[in-house]
Amino acid sequence: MSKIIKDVNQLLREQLTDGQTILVGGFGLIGAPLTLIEELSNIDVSDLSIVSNNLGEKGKGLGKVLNQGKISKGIGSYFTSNPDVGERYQKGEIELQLLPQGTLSESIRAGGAGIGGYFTKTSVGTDLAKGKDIRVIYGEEYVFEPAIKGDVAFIKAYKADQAGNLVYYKTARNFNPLMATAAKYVIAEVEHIVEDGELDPEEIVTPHLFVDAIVQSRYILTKEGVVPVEREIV
Amino acid sequence: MSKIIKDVNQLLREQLTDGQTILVGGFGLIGAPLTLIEELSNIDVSDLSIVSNNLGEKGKGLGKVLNQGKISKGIGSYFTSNPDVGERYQKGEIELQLLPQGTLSESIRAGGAGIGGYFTKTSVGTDLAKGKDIRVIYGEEYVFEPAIKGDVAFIKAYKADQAGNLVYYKTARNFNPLMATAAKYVIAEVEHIVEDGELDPEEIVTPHLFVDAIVQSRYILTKEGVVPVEREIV
Amino acid sequence: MNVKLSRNELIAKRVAEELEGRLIVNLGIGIPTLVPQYLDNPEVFLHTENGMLGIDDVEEDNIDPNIVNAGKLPIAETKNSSYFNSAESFAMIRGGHVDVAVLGALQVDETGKIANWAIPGKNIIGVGGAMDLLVGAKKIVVAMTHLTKKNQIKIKKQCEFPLTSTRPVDMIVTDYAVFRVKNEELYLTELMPGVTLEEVKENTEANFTVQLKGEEVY
Amino acid sequence: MNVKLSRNELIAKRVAEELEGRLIVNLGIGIPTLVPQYLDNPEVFLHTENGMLGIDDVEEDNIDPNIVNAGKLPIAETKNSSYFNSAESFAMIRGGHVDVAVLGALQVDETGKIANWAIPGKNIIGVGGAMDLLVGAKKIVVAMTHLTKKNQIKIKKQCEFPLTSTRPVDMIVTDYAVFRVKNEELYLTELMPGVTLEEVKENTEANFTVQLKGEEVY
Repeated sequence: MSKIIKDVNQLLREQLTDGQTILVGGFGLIGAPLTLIEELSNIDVSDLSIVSNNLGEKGKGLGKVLNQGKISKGIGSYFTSNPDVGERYQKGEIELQLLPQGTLSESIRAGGAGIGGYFTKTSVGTDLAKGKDIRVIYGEEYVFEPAIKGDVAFIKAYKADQAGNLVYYKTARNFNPLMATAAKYVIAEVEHIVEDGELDPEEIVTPHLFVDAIVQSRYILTKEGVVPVEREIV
Repeated sequence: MSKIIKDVNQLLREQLTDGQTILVGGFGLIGAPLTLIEELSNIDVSDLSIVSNNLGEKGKGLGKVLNQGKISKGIGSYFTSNPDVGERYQKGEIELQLLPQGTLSESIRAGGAGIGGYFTKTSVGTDLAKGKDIRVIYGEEYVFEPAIKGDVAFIKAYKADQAGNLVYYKTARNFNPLMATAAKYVIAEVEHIVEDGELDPEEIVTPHLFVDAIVQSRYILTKEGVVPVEREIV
Repeated sequence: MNVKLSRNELIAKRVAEELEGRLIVNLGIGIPTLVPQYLDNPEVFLHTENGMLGIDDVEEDNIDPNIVNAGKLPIAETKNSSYFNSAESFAMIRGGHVDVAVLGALQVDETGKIANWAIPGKNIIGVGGAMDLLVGAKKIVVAMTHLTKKNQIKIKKQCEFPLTSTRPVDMIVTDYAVFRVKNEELYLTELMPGVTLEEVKENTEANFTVQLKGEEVY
Repeated sequence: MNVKLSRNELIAKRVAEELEGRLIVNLGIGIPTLVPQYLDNPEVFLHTENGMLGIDDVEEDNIDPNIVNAGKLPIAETKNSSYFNSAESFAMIRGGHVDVAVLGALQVDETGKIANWAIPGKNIIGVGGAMDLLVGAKKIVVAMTHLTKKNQIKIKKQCEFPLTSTRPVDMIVTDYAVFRVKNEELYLTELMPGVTLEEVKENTEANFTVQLKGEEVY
């Protein structure tokens, strides 16, 4: 049974339901699963909680989905990159959970690793630690952070083999390998699909046991911005 | 200033003092820093706490150092591999802290990652959780485990470049990349030292910021067991 | 070829038959390591907790001392293998990314909980990955002989040996029978070839419900 | 070439001079991104929290949109660069593996604590990696203009803006002066070219000890 799915729209209609939590990779548009996000904008779904460093940029990436009113909660570290988020937040149209970027990434890793929660020094004594549990470990104060998990993860990788092993490209790696571990159903959007044996076992970043479905990228980030590409699936 | 050190004996005499905690990579002899361990047996040091999955095998690897009486405490998951450990434990000559292998590895990762401690489901309700804090997270019981850190780490990698970036070989990777993050002073023993630029930035497993010193392997695990090798340092 | 299987082989073969569909499977040491030779499902991917996914048997000539399983036995790569560190490996296990763990056991109690890491009176100095597998794998299959070498009963009302986890296993395959565990109760669902129900009852201390084929009640 | 440096460039140049020996350095957005052009120490390795160690400036023609720093500006690889995921990157930061973080700040209080992530009255919707760097980097250098664009004082007795951390920074470099922080007290150790002590005093609300060269008292 191949993990490679051609009909992305149908895949999302099958996997997504109102009220789900979706993990979305990327640091701004870099390493964002642009094809999956674009298809999300074509799907009738609402009340989504999105875990992602940002909610895209104004009208771009997750910013487009945001403007459709499909996102009721954002969990991230830097929503500032999209002014529409602030506007909706002001109007009470979206709930936001702001986490330091290290805490966001660590909590997702914990979610994928069967860790219930952990203690970090980050944010101790600041407004972002308000209401959170503090514990002294070896004489230092730490704040408790619970793990984050998703129903579905949208991730972007560079190459996948037939089994679903993934490698990434440069700083487009960012949150993607973490999110690939932390959702019940993981969809990887990739630029290249290769035969088994073409990826070096030593350089595989995401082993295939984390990946449920693979789709071919149809939108790529270039110097000129996001552009559509047409490529045949192997 | 090069990180490549030729005089291993002198390096260990400079870095080691009585009572330190040393992290030692390897799963049994596989991926163990055999040269550093051998040199440890030549150094006058005592009362060491060793964090390692095993304490070697009978008379081999850390087993040799154990028999010299230099180790006062072992923190690991499977001491059974060396019958001498059980014998010393029985006589009260060594203190042991037994952790599930996943907890051992996660605690070392936490130590290197600035995490004070974390909650795992592993060992809840068993003898190994006795006396440990339990916390209910999202309705499930977890046990608190504190991070583990070392004064010095002895790790084994396959290749290092001049900057100290490391790649590993097959299942000899195991605990080594974790331990490389969790000690104040990290010594990597490697089979090959290459020029900068020879390692692919995408396949580097341990970035150089974790590594303080690099030494050339003089003992290698082969099908015939541990054998000495003579190789020139680049 | 019609070679008579040993008790251990019989158990391993029955476990192999259970592994259907696409599965990530972790095999413990002992009888579980015999399972692969009876597997003909190409969608079973073997995981070993020392840091490898995708494992094959190795030919004597190709042994590499640095490619081993958790029992430190030499193994080989497959076409889609990958390597990872110990923390990542146990993240896979604890995080629920391993579908089936096949483990040996010293004792099983009548709620399906197992003891497989320590014997009272002996030094308790080794646990390895047993506890992580018990809490993390989606399904746990125990593969063990029904009796000890000294013919002592292993499936007991309560374990005398320390438990590995509070989580009951899902299935127990012995050389006498197959049990399924549901809601912390044991169901005898199969007898191994040539074994009678009476023999199973005589050699099992735990209570169990007989539910052999054709007797489905739930 | 004797080009007159802008205020920001002057600050960046002074910070660059501070980076001696083998160092892993993380640069925040704003003035800190100007630091590399004044660096001629080959043992400074730049770390960016979106997942890269070993960063160089990029030529216009070689821009790759998938190689960027934390400010999403294009950068280039060096000969010993490596890539890693966001959790690994912040593990490096929190775990104490980054030697120096050079950060901008909105305000600094007289104990050396900074506010650099949020302004009251505005939506507090972005923090990024600021808090992680504050708790994790071995040394924190603030690189900022002494006054706001509206000539408001930034080095105050207390920050009105929310603090980024309870940990004081180690050094503050502005276009007026250099301060060192010891035991939660500010020491003025250098005046920038053409700036008088009087001007610093007029434009600084926080108490500080004057300790210009030749006046070492501790």
